[in-house]
Amino acid sequence: MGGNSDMKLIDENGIRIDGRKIDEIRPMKIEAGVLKSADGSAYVEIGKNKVLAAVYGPRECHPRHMQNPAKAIVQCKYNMISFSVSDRKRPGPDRRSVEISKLISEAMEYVVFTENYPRTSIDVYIEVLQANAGTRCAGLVAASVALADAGIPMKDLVPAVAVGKVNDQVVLDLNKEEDNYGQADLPIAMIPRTGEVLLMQMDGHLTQAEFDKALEMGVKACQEIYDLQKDALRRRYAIVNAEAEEETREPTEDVNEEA
Amino acid sequence: MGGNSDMKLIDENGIRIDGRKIDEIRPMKIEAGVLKSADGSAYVEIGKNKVLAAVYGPRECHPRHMQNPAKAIVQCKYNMISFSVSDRKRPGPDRRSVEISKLISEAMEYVVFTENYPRTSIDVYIEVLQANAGTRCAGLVAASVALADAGIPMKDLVPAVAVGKVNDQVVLDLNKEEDNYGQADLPIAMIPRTGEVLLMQMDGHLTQAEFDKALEMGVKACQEIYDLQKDALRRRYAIVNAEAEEETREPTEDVNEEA
Amino acid sequence: MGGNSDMKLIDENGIRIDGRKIDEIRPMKIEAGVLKSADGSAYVEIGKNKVLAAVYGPRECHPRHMQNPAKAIVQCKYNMISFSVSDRKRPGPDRRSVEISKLISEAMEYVVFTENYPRTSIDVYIEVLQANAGTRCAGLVAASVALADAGIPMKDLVPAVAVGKVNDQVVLDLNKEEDNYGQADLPIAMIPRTGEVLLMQMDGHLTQAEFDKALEMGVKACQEIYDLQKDALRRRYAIVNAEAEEETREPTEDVNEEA
Amino acid sequence: MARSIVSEIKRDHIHKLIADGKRVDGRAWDQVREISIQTNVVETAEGSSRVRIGNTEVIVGVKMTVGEPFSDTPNKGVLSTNAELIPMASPNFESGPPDPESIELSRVVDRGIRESQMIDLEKLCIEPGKKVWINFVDIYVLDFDGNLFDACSLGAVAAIKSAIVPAKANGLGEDYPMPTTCTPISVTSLQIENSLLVDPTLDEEKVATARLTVTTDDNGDLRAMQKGLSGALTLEQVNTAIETSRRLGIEIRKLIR
Amino acid sequence: MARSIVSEIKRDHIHKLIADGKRVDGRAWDQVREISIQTNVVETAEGSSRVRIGNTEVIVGVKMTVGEPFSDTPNKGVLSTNAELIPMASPNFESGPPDPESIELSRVVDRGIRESQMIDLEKLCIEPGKKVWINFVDIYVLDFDGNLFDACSLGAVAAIKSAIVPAKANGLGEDYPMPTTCTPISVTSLQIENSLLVDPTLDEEKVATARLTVTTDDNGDLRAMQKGLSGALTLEQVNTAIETSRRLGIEIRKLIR
Amino acid sequence: MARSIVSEIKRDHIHKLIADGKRVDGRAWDQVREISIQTNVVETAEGSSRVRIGNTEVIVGVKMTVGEPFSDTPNKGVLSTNAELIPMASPNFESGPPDPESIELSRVVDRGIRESQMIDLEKLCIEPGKKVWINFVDIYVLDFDGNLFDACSLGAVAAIKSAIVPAKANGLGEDYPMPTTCTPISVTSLQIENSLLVDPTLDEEKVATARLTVTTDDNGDLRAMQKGLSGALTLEQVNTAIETSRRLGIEIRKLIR
Repeated sequence: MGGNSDMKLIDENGIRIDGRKIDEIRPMKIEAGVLKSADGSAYVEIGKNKVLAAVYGPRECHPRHMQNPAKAIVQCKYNMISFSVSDRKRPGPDRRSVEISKLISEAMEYVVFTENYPRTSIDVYIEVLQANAGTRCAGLVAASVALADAGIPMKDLVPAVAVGKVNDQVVLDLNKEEDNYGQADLPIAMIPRTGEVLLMQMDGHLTQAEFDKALEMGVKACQEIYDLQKDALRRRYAIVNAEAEEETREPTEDVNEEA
Repeated sequence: MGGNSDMKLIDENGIRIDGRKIDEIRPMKIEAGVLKSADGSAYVEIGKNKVLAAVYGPRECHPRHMQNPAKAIVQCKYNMISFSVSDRKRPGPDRRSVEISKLISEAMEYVVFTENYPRTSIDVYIEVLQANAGTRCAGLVAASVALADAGIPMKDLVPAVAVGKVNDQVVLDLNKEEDNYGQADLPIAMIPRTGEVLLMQMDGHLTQAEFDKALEMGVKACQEIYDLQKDALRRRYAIVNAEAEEETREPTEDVNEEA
Repeated sequence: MGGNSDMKLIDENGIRIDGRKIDEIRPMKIEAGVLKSADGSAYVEIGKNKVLAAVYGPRECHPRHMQNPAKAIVQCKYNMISFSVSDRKRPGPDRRSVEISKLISEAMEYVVFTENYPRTSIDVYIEVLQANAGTRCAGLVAASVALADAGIPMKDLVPAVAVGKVNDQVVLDLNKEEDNYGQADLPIAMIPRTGEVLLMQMDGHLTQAEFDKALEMGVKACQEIYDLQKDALRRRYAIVNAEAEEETREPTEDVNEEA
Repeated sequence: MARSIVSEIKRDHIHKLIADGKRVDGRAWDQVREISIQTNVVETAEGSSRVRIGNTEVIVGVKMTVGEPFSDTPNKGVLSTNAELIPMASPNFESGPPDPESIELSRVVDRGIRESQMIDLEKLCIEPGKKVWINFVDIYVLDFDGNLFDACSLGAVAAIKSAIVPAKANGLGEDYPMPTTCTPISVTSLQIENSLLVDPTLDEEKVATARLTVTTDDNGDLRAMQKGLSGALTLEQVNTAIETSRRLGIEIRKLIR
Repeated sequence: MARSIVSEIKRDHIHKLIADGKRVDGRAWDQVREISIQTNVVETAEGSSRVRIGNTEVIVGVKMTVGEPFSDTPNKGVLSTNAELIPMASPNFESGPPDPESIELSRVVDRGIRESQMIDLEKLCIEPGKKVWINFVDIYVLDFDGNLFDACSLGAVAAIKSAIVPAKANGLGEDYPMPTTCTPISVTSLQIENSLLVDPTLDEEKVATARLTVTTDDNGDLRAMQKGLSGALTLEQVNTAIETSRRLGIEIRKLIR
Repeated sequence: MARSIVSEIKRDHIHKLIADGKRVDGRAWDQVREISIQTNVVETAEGSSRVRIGNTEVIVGVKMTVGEPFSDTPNKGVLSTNAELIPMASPNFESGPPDPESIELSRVVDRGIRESQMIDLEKLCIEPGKKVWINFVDIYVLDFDGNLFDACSLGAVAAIKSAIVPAKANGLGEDYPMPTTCTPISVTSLQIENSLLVDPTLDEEKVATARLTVTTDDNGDLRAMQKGLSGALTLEQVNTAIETSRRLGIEIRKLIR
């Protein structure tokens, strides 16, 4: 948080620099099943963020000593590709992405029925192709859709969004300028069915009243995002079913290893 | 060794800049059993040096291929914490500490009855909290007290001290200024009972006569340090016994895993 | 390829700066069996290049997961020592040497009868002591002689040479200046008995006609180099036989572990 | 094997106590272990502290050097916070590059200091765009019995408050105390089953389902938060954790001179 | 075990088809899969592309910064090409430092661009010996079904051709398109038994014995070649691969705007 | 298994011989193997040597570049010594970052050169505080049959003495020989049971209990020492090792031109 509140980011009518209202999320697009090699995948755009997620597994867990005899482990790797940000990022994990990967892994571990797949690993790879504030939330949104696309049983999908404070006002889903010059950032991820919090971080400066308002806004937005996630999966199933039918009609001579 | 003998480090009365005589060690404080998690530990101050040592083991040796079916291996890791020196040291091992760790490991391996614990590892961690010349010797002193505190059978404790040459005179236990501007440095570690040499390094410039004198001084000082090591252990046993008695009287309801 | 053809590297009589003709290789020296510890070794000089190769194996393959139950794997490591080039090279592999190591390994794997030694590794270490263009070819030449010296059954030796384009002319076996200021470089390695290509790389600019001419020159030169390789092995066998005879006469009392 | 059976027993024991509203060491759910804070423990650092919370012990040093500012904050000093989980502190810590646990720890401690604007970084600018003070806050865990987030934060805050800017040695006038604005305090609540408790021991952490660290400033405002582990928290638990952090923060803040 | 039996069957199947002059997906030996090229897919890059060849997909970005030239080419911009085989793209790719496969791939793609002098590096000199444009061409493989050499080269070439030099943001006048001179195209031929075929799928690569990548320029001249794998190629096969690359290169070059 | 039985037999054999005052290769306890020293073996280095002691062989190069001095020695050139135990030299050496053995070796060789002030580093100052000669002494072990400390030291000393400062190529006047002051020689004594012997072979090193390397200068004064391995030395053994090093040092020093 720059904490610099001199820059005017909200006008007198409560409209933000990208034309949104205080409590409005950016345009969002979710697509499931976008990659062929992965067991499940999803592509998410939230404003100018573009994020891909791919799932492999359940599969044998390497290295062995990380295996859990009672359940699967969920390993998420969040990564920004080198040209996704203004200044080229050197390839490979930095400390920020290690922390985010840990938090996303923990959140996903909660929703996956890991007891179904002892000793295995479920690996989720999140690649940020273009970043514009809110990529960890976009990554969470993509990850749970990709897990569902991979057919892995889950308690629920995981919507996520960041709320923040800009020009002394609580606003929903910060864009890059708001993130850079804002006063607080509060990313949250929810379990929609129970209203529980799965991820919560905060930095900046919030009074209790501001926090209460932010949390309320975030909870509501998560429901919206949850609907978009379900839509994406419905569209995906429709396509898969259509393809399956077609395949039944015209069998190919392909020898399929994974079949 | 700077080799710069222009700087006057010993006055006409044979008194050094910190007030010591030629053959006098710095004030020394040794305390055993200072950490709770470690199996044994020791804290040593020698002049302005502050050093902690912790022992874990005998315990399973990782990685496996390092196991010795006939005896325990002793692995000492000497490390300077980042703010223990004037210029911040980047965390992690440098070449100097790798060499010192190797030499301390070899010395400790000699005194531990390693045949008693085949296939195990005895791990000694030495952390220099504040450095002022002579930290490898302080580390050795702390390591052998920590090993004894861990209840590991040993041939003997290992006192150690550096002798050096400053302003063309042989002097005992160099401090930082003497080390920086001195002409020779000769750290030694001894087996007090047999008078054998367990560690010996030298750099700088010594004639045979100077070396003989230095070795004599060092051997004598090691006996002094040896007494302080034994004292520390005696005090420690007194406390342990007192605690043990007390525990017999008031049992706690704590379920103790390691018990 | 610098691509800078302004510098005159061939005179009006078709003579190059080191006195060679267009289709002439640099003076070459090959010696087999130059190291004691290695199972096989070779030393090669080509012009100002000096290259050593050592072979260890067939021996147990580490790490285990790289073992092939059907055959040996051949692992070549090409390395330039730090002072082999004008600007000191930091020790350790760079991307260039990783690529060259891969290509040499692939080439050697083809000629070794790897099925004879399942689960093992045959390790070839190539150290460039002095570099002057053409070191990958010199390394290949040395590697196959060292493999033969180690007594490892092979389909054939592997001669190699680079052809290039300098001052718009196709020339054989570029030296350093020609490499720096030339227009194309085409290193090739052959199987002499079948005329097949085992290594081929190219960079720069060649028309089809130039390529055809270059390939023809390279194939011819490989035969020359092949003869030198065989010579070196013949000389080596003569020495080995002489030594063996001598040993039969005067047995030493040495207890020989590897015997 | 034997060990994991003991672990099972211990786990059940802790769960049973918690269900009865009790803790293994007899503390109340919102009671912090004994805290000891020593400062100026290492002469070679500009500021330093040694902090114990129960049997957890950390040593923290602040080193300051003159360097270049980041290009996007030309008139501010630089802060770098690093926590090392050295093998001395626990049989389960290993040497080597930082693992995700120590990276998360470093970053959470860093955020508490950075986002509370505890250090007045603008006062650590020497020449805008060219020369500023670089602060390295290095934390070493010496003895590990749970609650590293709070122990490390407390150690860092105490070390920073004790630091003297080494202006003289750098030819920049007289030395002066580190310019600070407030005293951020982090308090971590742990979820075990459906209960919350503060300042967990290592044994309690082993059976925890979720964790929420809340850092407040002198006004009781929120400055940083971090939820961890793979459990879910109810909104009520989040609010309890915040309220507890604010309340205990007032007491803990008094311990720092 | 089960898997390797299936592999054996698949291998035999491919071999049998090849012997009959056929391929698994019905293509002719010199027929390339469907190619799709999108450019300007990432706003944060100076140039970018997303390229699919069959089920193989890559994304490429070009980032440009102002920096120092190499001392031996004081009047030329700098090119750095890097390909990442990220685990998203295949169950067999792993995180971590680049392995020999990805290093070879990066270097072969780099040579195609560098040796064809596709980028007019002299036009990317700002102040000789002091300031030049540094070009980072970063390639990420997103979905892997064979023929990375050609997919990555094509992606890199398309991204470079779409790049706009960010002069304005660097205070160096108006933005202008990346100065390029030609469009190098690489075509890879694979040897399976004694046959050659182009644009191999992953399954075909698994049974291959040798590989030859040939990069030609707009004139059909050779700019870079790379033979790989441990098989041997006859001189005739080398010539066929070159001829095929030149011929298909003309068609593929048309797809790039 | 078979191998370790052979090792046992060999160990016993060596021990038995030593007990009788004999060595496997028939040398006296204070007899060094045949030494061969070649210099100027690599043109691309400023100085170089190839040294054999028995079947142990090393190659050493000295590279010199112009760079900045360390801030605490502004008027002195810089020395950096590095020994690489490359896998070419022994079935037991592995590729990778330096292990403790090679680090100790590098540092002991370095100390012999540095502490004897063999190189007159003040004469390698070009412009105090700004420009000095940086010396990289790089040692590669090519063939390993024991006694690397002495072989590497000897190689380094020979290479340094053969070096020509490349002043001309750096625009600093005429080339001139490396300024040196003396010829430090290290001699290593090995303890096996209660005996000492010099210039050990690999087989002897395998059964050794302690090692003492002593480096003397032209006057026979001590310049560096290093005790290694986990055995203990009596004071008498220390004195014998010193006396032997001084005596043999005189002979070995004559071999270096």
